[in-house]
Amino acid sequence: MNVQQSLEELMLAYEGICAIFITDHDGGLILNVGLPATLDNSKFRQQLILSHLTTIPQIHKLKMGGHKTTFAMYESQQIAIHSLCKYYFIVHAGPNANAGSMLAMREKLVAIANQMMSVCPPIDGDAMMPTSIASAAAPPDFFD
Amino acid sequence: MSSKRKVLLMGKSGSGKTSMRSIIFANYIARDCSRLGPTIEVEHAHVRFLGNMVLHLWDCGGQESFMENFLMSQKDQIFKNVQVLIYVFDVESREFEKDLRYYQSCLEALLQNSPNAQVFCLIHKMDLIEEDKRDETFKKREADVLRYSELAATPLGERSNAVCQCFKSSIWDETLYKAWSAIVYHLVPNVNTMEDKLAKFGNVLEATEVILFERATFLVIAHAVLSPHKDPHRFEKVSNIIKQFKLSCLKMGSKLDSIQVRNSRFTAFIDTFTQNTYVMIVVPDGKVSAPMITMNVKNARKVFEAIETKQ
Amino acid sequence: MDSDLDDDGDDLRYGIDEEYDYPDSRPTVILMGHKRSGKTSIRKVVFQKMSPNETMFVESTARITRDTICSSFINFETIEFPGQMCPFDDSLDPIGIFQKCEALLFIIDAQAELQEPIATLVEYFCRAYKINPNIKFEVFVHKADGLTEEARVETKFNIYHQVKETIKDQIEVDLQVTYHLTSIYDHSIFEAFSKVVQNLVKQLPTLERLLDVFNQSSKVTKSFLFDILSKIYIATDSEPVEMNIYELCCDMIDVTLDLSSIYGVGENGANYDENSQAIIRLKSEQVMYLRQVNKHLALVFIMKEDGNEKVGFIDHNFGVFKQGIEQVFRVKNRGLHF
Amino acid sequence: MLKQKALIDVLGQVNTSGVDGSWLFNKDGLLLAYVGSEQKEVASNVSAALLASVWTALERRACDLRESILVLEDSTIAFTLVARTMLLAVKAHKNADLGMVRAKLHSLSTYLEQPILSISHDLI
Repeated sequence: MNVQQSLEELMLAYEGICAIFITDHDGGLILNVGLPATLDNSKFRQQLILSHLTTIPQIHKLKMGGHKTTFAMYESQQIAIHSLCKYYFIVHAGPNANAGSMLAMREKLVAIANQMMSVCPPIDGDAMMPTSIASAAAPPDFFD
Repeated sequence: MSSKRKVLLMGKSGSGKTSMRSIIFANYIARDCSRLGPTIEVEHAHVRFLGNMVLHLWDCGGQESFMENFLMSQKDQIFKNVQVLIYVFDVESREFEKDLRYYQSCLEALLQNSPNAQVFCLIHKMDLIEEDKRDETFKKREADVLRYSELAATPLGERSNAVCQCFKSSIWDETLYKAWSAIVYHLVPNVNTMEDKLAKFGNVLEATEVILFERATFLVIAHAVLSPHKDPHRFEKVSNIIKQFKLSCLKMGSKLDSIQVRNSRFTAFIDTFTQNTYVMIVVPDGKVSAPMITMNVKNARKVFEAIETKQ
Repeated sequence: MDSDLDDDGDDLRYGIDEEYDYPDSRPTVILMGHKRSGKTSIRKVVFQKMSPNETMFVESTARITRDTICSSFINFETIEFPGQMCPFDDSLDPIGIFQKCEALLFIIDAQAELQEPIATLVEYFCRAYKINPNIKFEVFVHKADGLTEEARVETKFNIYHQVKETIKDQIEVDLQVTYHLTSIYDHSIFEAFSKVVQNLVKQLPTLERLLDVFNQSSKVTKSFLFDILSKIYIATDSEPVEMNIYELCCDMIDVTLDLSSIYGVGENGANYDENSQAIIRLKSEQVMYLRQVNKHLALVFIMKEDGNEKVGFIDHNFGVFKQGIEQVFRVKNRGLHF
Repeated sequence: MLKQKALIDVLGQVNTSGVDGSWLFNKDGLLLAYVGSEQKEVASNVSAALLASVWTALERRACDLRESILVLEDSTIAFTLVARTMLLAVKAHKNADLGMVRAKLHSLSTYLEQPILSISHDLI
């Protein structure tokens, strides 16, 4: 199963999706498909990933379980970021794409994520962001 | 146009007139008052109150020589168009009889020149009396004062007893604030409109009470009680508590903006309100949302600014 | 932090142990001084919330008064010897008393004649030192409010000098004595007592570290861990203490407790409970917070207000700090002797 | 004026069939009201502050952010703007129907739009 190709098929299968890109947990780009109308410059993509990375520790402090998907609907576009294994799958779509299907896409990406894990596991160590930045004033570790 | 209110502050020398005035109006603390010397003749103090009202305080020296000519040569100059007379008695004075006689002559002079002036008597320096004897002593002194004021008032016939109210007071506790709040309460214009607006405001907030303090002196000028409370002296206690804190902030070179205190049973908000007032809101719930209350206070501010300026 | 210990519910024993646990190990602070030097007034103002001007009515102590202070975090016992009584005469079992003594406070009336009290002070310190060398010796140069600024410093220096010399002659020991200028009319008495008590709290370094970590996490400029009853701070962060900040924090505790006792008294008459808190905003862009840590302690801290600081995050960080404090004292209570 | 009790009643109405919490807070995380199951570990004003910082982070990219959904292992949160300055969030079980959750969010936010707008100049 060729990851690039199955991503493209998936992208074309849904109306309004203009790009999907995959990064590791530190935001390093691994692969991307599609000609993103606004994604051509990396500055936008970098900012999006950075914003997303800053939300992860806050989300973990909510203590409602690990992060699965963040969906953001802007005036002119929609973004869905799926956490799967050690990757972030970032789906970029126009305003006409269906939010529900962008969220449901997660199931379809699981196969691709597992495939990638076997082919080229990310090199950034266990790549797990610290579940939460050592919460402030945590009791010093020498307590039992 | 600022409305002027002439307030006479009289009483035997050393009875504490200037000390109490300095504490209420000039941010003195009780301990510094020992340094205040006797007042010579009359000391005038113009105190801005509630923004556009000016209290013209005549702090009259209590030494006999001054009292004599207040009652003789300067009689009409002193006692003409007076709104309020505050007469201060030193509870421990050796010649209480003499003080009462002076008081009677002052009252007579006042009633001739400003017949509808309001009269308040303060039995002051109560802290020098043993705790358990204070009520008894105060009752005795109060009876004397009322008797003598009747002597002064009856010949003139209009007001059987000129004295509006007698208070016990000490600069060392909150009783001073109770006395002065009552005095000032009569001077506040349209206080009734303010009080029913406060009641409506309290309703929206589901508060048990809403209190309005004058910003500089922290005297209570209006309040709305939406559900009863067992301690009748709580208003002056709050005045005293916050005034002390305001002073320690001043000492630190900063000014108090707002206070919020809560525990599981209540939440109290004290916030700057209109230009000349602070407001205190007490809600019987420890979990009430602060931003909600602050937002409603901001909203109400406009309404009360209007009442205050509408003289 | 699962508590596998058999906690007795909310009544976690904090601080140094309660009476019934280690009856004799209660640390003792001994107050001494000549007649009318102000010993009783100090005890009443600091521990019984008496207001300074009421101390006029306090009669002088006739006999030895033992006062157990257990309603505050500082569970200790003060023993006050009347001015004219010598604490070392055998009928009073001086060995027993001074063996247990943690801190010995000698109160000198700065406005009165000094020679005699200094002589007594030296004699008592030397005898106490012989019984128990690790007593902490403290001198309160008291009623300092009546002196001018230079007179205060001068008096303190004279006393320091004379005591140092005479002790050296008597027992050839360079006794470590700390001096405090105190008055019950301002916060100096609370500040001095805070220093005395901090020497009794063995977990001080850990508490300081917790406070420093908390300060960094929430951009706090100064924080104190207060015993709310006596307004003594048992720990503060590693920043220097500015007296006016300390005083404002004490006044904040007063405001919080006074308002709570008017509007928020529970059936059991308690005005301070686990949800007690206060926020005071000053026009100089500063915000003061008070948060309950346990039934005796409160954290009082000041921060610069840069726009709307995240109240939620302060709550979060305070929650973590509070767990840290509970651990500090739980570790202590698990059988480790004080 | 906004009555706290009225706001709490309104917020409470969405807490049915799978939805078990709703917050109203401003972008700085200052919580106006929370109605729902008391989260034992994280107090509602803390979660409000966290959600506010997630929103502002996502918004930084392009400030025309309308709505966001966080799908987490144990629950799902949908939140949106109300009257440009306030944020409304609802929490639902992980297997609650997402369409229904979003529908509730939208109806609640349109309902609150007017009252919040009328006092928004006083908002903190």
